[in-house]
Amino acid sequence: MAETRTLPPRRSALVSALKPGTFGTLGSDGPGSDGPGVTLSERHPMSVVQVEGRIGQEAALGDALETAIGIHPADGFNRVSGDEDGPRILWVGPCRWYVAEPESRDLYGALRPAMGKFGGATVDLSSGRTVFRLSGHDARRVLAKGCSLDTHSSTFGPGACGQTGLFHVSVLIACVDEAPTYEIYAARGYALSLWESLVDASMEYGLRVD
Amino acid sequence: MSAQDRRLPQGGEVDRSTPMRFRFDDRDYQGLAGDTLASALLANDVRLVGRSFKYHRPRGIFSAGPEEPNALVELRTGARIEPNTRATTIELYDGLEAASQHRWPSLRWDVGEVNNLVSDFLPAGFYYKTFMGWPGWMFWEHFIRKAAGMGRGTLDPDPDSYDKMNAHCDVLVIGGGPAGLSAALVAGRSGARVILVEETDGFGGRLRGERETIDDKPARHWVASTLAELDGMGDVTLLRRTTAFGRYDGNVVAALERRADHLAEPPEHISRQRLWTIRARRIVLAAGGIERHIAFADNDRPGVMLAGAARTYLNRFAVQVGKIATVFANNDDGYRTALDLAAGGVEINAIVDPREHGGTWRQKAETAGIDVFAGAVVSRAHGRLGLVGVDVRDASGKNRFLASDLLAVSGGWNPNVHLTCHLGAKPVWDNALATFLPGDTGPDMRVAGSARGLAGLGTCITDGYAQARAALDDLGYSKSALPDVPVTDEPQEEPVQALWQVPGKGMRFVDYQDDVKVSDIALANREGYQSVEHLKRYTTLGMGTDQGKTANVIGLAVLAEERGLPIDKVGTTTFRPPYTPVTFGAFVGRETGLHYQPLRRSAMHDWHVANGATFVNAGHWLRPQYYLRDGESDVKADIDRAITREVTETRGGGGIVDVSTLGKIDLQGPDTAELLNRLYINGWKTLAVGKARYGLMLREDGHVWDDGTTSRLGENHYFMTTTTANAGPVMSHIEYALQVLWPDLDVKAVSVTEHWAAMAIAGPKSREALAAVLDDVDVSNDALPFMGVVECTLAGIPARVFRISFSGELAYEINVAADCGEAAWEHVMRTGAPLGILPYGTEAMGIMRIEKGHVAGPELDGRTTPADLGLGRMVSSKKPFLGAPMLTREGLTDTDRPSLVGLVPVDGKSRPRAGAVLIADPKAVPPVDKLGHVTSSAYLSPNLDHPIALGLLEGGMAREGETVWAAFPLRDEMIEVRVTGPVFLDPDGERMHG
Amino acid sequence: MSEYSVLRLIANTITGHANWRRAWRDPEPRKSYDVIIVGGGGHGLATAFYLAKNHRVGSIAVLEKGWLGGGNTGRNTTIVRSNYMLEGHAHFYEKSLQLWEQLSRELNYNVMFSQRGVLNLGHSDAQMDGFARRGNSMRLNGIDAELLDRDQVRRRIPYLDFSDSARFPIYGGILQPRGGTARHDAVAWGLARGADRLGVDIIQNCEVTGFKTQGNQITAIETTRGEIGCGKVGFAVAGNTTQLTSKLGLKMPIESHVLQAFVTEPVKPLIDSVVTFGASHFYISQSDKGGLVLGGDLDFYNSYAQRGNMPTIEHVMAAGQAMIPGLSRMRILRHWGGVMDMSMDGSPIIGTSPIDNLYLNCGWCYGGFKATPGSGWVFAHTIANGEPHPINAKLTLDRFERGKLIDEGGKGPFPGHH
Amino acid sequence: MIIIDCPYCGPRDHAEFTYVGDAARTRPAEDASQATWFDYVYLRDNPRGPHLEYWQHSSGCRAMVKVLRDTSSHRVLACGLPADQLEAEQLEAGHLEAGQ
Ligand SMILES: Cc1cc2nc3c(=O)[nH]c(=O)nc-3n(C[C@H](O)[C@H](O)[C@H](O)COP(=O)(O)OP(=O)(O)OC[C@H]3O[C@@H](n4cnc5c(N)ncnc54)[C@H](O)[C@@H]3O)c2cc1C
Ligand SMILES: NC(=O)c1ccc[n+]([C@@H]2O[C@H](COP(=O)([O-])OP(=O)(O)OC[C@H]3O[C@@H](n4cnc5c(N)ncnc54)[C@H](O)[C@@H]3O)[C@@H](O)[C@H]2O)c1
Ligand SMILES: Cc1cc2nc3c(=O)[nH]c(=O)nc-3n(C[C@H](O)[C@H](O)[C@H](O)COP(=O)(O)O)c2cc1C
Ligand SMILES: [Zn+2]
Repeated sequence: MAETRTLPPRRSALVSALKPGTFGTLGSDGPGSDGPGVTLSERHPMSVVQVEGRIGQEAALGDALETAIGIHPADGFNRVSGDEDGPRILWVGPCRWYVAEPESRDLYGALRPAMGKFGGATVDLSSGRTVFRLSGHDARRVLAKGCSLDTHSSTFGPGACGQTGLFHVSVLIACVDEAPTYEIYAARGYALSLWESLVDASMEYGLRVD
Repeated sequence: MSAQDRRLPQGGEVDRSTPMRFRFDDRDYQGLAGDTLASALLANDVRLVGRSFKYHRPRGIFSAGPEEPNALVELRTGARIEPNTRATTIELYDGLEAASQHRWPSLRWDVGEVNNLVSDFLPAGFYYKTFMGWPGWMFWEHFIRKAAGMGRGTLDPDPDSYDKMNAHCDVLVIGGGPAGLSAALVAGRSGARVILVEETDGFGGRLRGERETIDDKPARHWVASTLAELDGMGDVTLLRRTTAFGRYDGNVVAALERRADHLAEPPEHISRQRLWTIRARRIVLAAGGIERHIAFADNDRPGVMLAGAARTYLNRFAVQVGKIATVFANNDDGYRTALDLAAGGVEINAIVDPREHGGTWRQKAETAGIDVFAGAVVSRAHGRLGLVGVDVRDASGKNRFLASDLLAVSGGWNPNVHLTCHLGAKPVWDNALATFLPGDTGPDMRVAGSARGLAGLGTCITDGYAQARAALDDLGYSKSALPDVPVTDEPQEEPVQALWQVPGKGMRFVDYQDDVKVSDIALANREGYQSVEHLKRYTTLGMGTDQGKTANVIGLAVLAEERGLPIDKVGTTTFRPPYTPVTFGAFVGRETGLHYQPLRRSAMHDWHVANGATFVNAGHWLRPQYYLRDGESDVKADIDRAITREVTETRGGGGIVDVSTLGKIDLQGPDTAELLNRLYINGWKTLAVGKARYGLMLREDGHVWDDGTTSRLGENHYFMTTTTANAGPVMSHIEYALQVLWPDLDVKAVSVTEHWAAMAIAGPKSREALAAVLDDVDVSNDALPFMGVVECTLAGIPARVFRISFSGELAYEINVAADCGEAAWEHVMRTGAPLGILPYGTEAMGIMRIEKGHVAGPELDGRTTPADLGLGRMVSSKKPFLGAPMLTREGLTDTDRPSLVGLVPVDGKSRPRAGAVLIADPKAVPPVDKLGHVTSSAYLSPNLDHPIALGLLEGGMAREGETVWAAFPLRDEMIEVRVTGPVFLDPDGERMHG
Repeated sequence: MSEYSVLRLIANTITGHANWRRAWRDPEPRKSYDVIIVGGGGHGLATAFYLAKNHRVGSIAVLEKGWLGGGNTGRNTTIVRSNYMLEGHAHFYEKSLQLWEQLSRELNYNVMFSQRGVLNLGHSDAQMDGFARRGNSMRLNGIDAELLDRDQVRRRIPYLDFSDSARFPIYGGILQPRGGTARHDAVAWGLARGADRLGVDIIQNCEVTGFKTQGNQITAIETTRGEIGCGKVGFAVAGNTTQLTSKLGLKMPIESHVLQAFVTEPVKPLIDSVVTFGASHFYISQSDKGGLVLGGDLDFYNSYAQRGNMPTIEHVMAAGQAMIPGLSRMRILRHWGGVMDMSMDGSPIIGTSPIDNLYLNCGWCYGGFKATPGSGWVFAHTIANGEPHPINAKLTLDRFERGKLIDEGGKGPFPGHH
Repeated sequence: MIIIDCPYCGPRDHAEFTYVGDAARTRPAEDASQATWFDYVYLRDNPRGPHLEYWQHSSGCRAMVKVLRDTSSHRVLACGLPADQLEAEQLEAGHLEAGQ
């Protein structure tokens, strides 16, 4: 369907900082545990495309997405559909979604014609967002150090997403699983700064960087 | 090391198996785990610990909690020094070092005590009446500042770290005493999300200092079992050493957790303190009460102590704070102290009680063999460095002396209403209880236990249950059975009888810390400082580090007496956060140093670092300012050489600059051209696909706001750029326009600043370079004319190329996805190397745009109009646009408004600096008429070989050829400059268009 | 006489301070006054004082709804300076500074005016250029100013962040040596006492609740203590200005915003001048009592609540620590807020109004404390003469309509941004 | 912290929002008189009490949220979208006194 183009190699915003290994105080989970409380990694390269229609066009837009990539946006605001490895659709605003997936094709090229049909806008933000993956039983605490979103499992379980500030950087956070695991979308220019803050906030719980 | 003479052999919460060494002033002592510095000092019979603020009166330990006004010490040393720290809240750790403060040369021999001798000359506010004449206030101030202050702080960098935590809960319980614990229990059992914060290191509240029983067992068993149950609940968070210090809007409570203050140093990776921001649906405040004292003569002698504190030292810390004690109380709680002290082996002289009554407690005391002097008062304390005795005046007015080394005072209890007032509620006076009770706290906060004036353990526990239950009802949690009401042993209490002061000669202190006496309050009243707020500010009542926790109510009661008004007519001063002082560090958390604000880096940042760039801040961004080469260093000569090189080589051949920081907005939709038409002063309906146009935007008030280019990429697809500084504001304004002003416009706006890395190639060889860089694109002047736009690829990377120019050169801006930015940049550098393409920074860019007369930040200063900037002809008269209506006001169209000109030094070499003021007469004396100012200046235009500048000048271009003076008196510079056109280079744009 | 001096202090010591007189009387309001000033803050009191001292206008009253100085006068960070660039108000602020220099003696009340210098830090070349323009303009106006480079700043204040980890490095600063601080409460009290001694009735707990008008004149003022007839009326109620003007049908170019301030526990002298951060709003000085007094930016929303919120508090502290890392262990003792009368160009309005006998003094934003004596001086002149003095001639209400703005910050009609 | 109930995202800290200002004003027609424009650009009611204002959920969904907030207590009385008539609804529900 979509024209296939060879995708140019991409460089992560974190190359200078991302060093796999374990850091900080391991075993903070109490006696008997010697593992890290959180793991942190970057999902790269990711395709992130924003699609937007006019308010009222939600249904048409949803159908178009379904046709184009096989999934439909979840009902309601601040929800995610799809899964971590395939395409997923994250609500980011009124009649506005991110479509994201690990890069494997020209997602932007695939979505544009579908949106064009009813005057929706498609904007490639793949390079504009760095996507972090934060997981582990202390992941909520790490987030809580820098953000005011209520990530309690009762209100922010798998399938939920929300936009907020994290260490003073605007982010989109999505809950992926019950570990809990979170995917965090942040502006690329701030990625390194945010990475450093997340690492710093994780040290007391023990951190594994993948 | 001295023995702990005053420590009892058993009892208390202290751990006798874990001794701890500590040092106070120059002596070493030993205390026990579980001690506070205060209890450890008292255990070692140290009574003198501090000096008062104004008169340097010797002071001892007065309380056992955060209300302490006297026992303030400098804790720790060096960069960790903490002045004004209450000995009563410092948990003892092994190796602790503390020193007394605000005294010289030593605590016992303090020269400052002369102030005590001349205290009659130094009543409240004496300084307002003196120090006005010769040699002037600045002279006296020097000494007064030194004499004031309390401890010594440091401005050395702090070795410790801090952090923050955000939290949400259904019920926040503040205070872990009986009321708080029982509230948390009920809330926790209901399944609600609960946070319980307790200021001290353990739960139990007053119970930690009492001998009371619950269900016939020591109360600590009840505390332990309640805690165990709470601990096991998943959604209950227990925070010890955590003070809720402020209540803010939205039912948000800020709390300070002291994670490592009880240790010599924080463990690795652990913050010293943590700021909690807790968003609670409901708050139960169970903060207990604070005892108050009574103002009688010399009531500040070390050894005069709050009755409840004396009991706490005995019961919790197993310390006898005196051998022979007198108790002075106007309420029954004092009897409890007398009985406990007696049971703890302290000899009790008597209970001095102004009341005449015979209640249960009196009987209990008398049964225990304690004398009760009813209708009597303590009228004076004796002993300079430590109490030796007190004068007791009986009902008939007769005085007698009672030798005592401890006077336990209780003037009643004040509910700890602090947090009920932060949102503006005033506490309410209760005559029967002789105290202030919480006022209207709104539906989101409930107050439980003694914090709302309830007395009695059982009552406080059941009130905890009830308040929690009511909060849960509000939140819709289903009813569940309340826990059983435990059995307590509580004799009937007789009412308190208000007693604020005992008449008598001598200093009768109301506020110990700030040395405010009854006589100061009387004086303030006499002089007309009668509002309670004036009283506070004139006498400094309640303005010390304790914020008058023990003093304020007495102070305003005394004022009420002086004024002959009921207390509620006098009112309280305002309770303000924080409840107890909070460090800067905690408010800041990890936002220190380079993380003060997040850093924003372009996709080519690492390349710039590797290639000698020096960076400059542009908002959050870091931009390369210039590039130094091997052998060059950050000295002015090398920097100038680098900048000159970058300009010369760009104009001579070609240069490349990172412009990723410009704001970029993707606009799509059929009404985009209409939107642009309304935003910009110039017209947009005729812009063809594949073309760019320069636009100028005004604020609604008609002044220039922002400029940039917008390109038309497709039929309904546009791409706008903004200045770096206005990227955010312009985006927000567009969103405002689309959502609020013109919701019917079909435009979707997305900020794509972060997605696109942007670089500009400029210079005569830029076309050649571009041709080499791009994959098979015709970049000839015909195919890609000035202001043309083309989408193409570069080494396989999709790119957008815009032929626009800020430098005035033939120039192109290339945008690629940021993840490919560095690859594209390197590709340009590699491919362009044979053509001499070199990187340049913001300094060179600045010089080139000045040479070209392009306006930027210094000209777009929020006060200029398009006409001022020589852009008046851009203003469309055919359409409305943002700012048009206000642009025609007389002030914006005056002919004498300064407008843009070029300026060159008449001598060809002096540099008119930015910020110089333009004047006509170099000899004029102030005040000098000003004609304008130099906005931007290039120390040297490498192309013209002399300095050039832009300026805003009255008369503007009408003065072309005239000379004026660029005055820079800050550096004694006066430079004659000739007025020229603002475009110094290539005025016809042959380079750009070529 | 109740003249204050060391000698009198000593004399009163002998009598146990029993003979000090009231600093100001507590009169019952009369039926009417020739001039009524609404607002017993520094500006209202200074206006009354200078009216009585410099002009013959008959009877004068100051009406204060609460306690004297309880508004912004009593809750500001007390910075006094005259480092302004634009002609429209530079001379006015300088006049005010000159009055400060003699105020204690003029009032026979020590207002503790301490000329310890005000230093603004710059963190970029552009900011330093802006400072240069301001400083040069000041010097050309005959006002003191010095431009300092990084090393000069460092020598004066070594504990600022000169390290490599400074997020916004210090490039230099601009210093006004004659700037400083004053004891805010004393200013209100000294002016009140001074005015009272010249016969002004200062009436506290007297809130103005409405007006009686006839034609284009206010004939009487309704207050919580009854109706009071008036000749001329001057408003000096800071953040409450629109509360009064709206009762007269006047809409104003003003929004009320909250600004917070903070004081730390008292410590021995640490900080000897006033220092402001240039990368964000932050300013600090040390009070004579020893507390560090500091503040920052607005909370950025309309408010009459006299208190602010956490995010701003955290920003202020972070800016403070970015400027002086060693503040970390100092403890905040108390924080509070004030209601700022934010005008649409960031500059005050002192002058006549569309109502014949009403005069306006407002729009001080967060810089009106320094203006206190100057404001009173020119406002008194304006009221007495029915027209402004040359140094406040441009601070008119109609300047917005005419586009003759005095926008020192170039922020435009966004009052919260000034 | 003022808690603003974003119609899309729910209750959030005001720190996530940018204050835009008075929402009671309506932008005049382009050809309105100078006086009307002046009023719009410069003059404010600045009430003490309920105030209609815009806050953009700038760290969130970027919606312009219309908020009715009491400027003397900071209490948020109602939140909605630009087209919502918050004041009218509040009046109807009896939360506001007429004439405020
Ligand atoms: C936190 C903060 C920091 C500041 N820092 C500085 C600084 O460092 N330097 C500086 O120069 N300026 C500063 N300012 C600004 C400065 O405090 C004010 O501009 C100045 O004090 C205003 O004085 P005023 O007399 O006009 O107003 P106020 O002192 O507010 O007096 C107005 C009086 O009017 C009374 N009033 C109101 N309505 C009525 C009514 N209806 N009837 C009767 N009386 C009424 C009020 O009760 C009040 O007492 C700061 C302000 C704040 C809040
Ligand atoms: N107030 C009185 O009149 C009085 C007098 C003597 C004894 N008592 C007894 O004291 C008990 C009162 O029980 P209660 O639970 O109401 O009070 P409490 O005093 O026992 O407990 C209050 C607790 O709140 C904590 N606290 C106070 N402010 C705090 C803050 N801002 N943040 C965090 N923690 C804070 C204190 O550290 C304390 O542990 C009863 O047993 C009563 O008989 C009361
Ligand atoms: C310059 C200055 C210094 C202050 N110093 C202190 C102080 O040392 N102790 C104190 O408790 N409050 C101090 N305050 C704050 C006042 O107690 C009070 O909070 C402020 O005047 C606002 O009034 P309010 O809190 O009663 O509304 C100071 C205020 C100012 C303006
Ligand atoms: Zn939202």
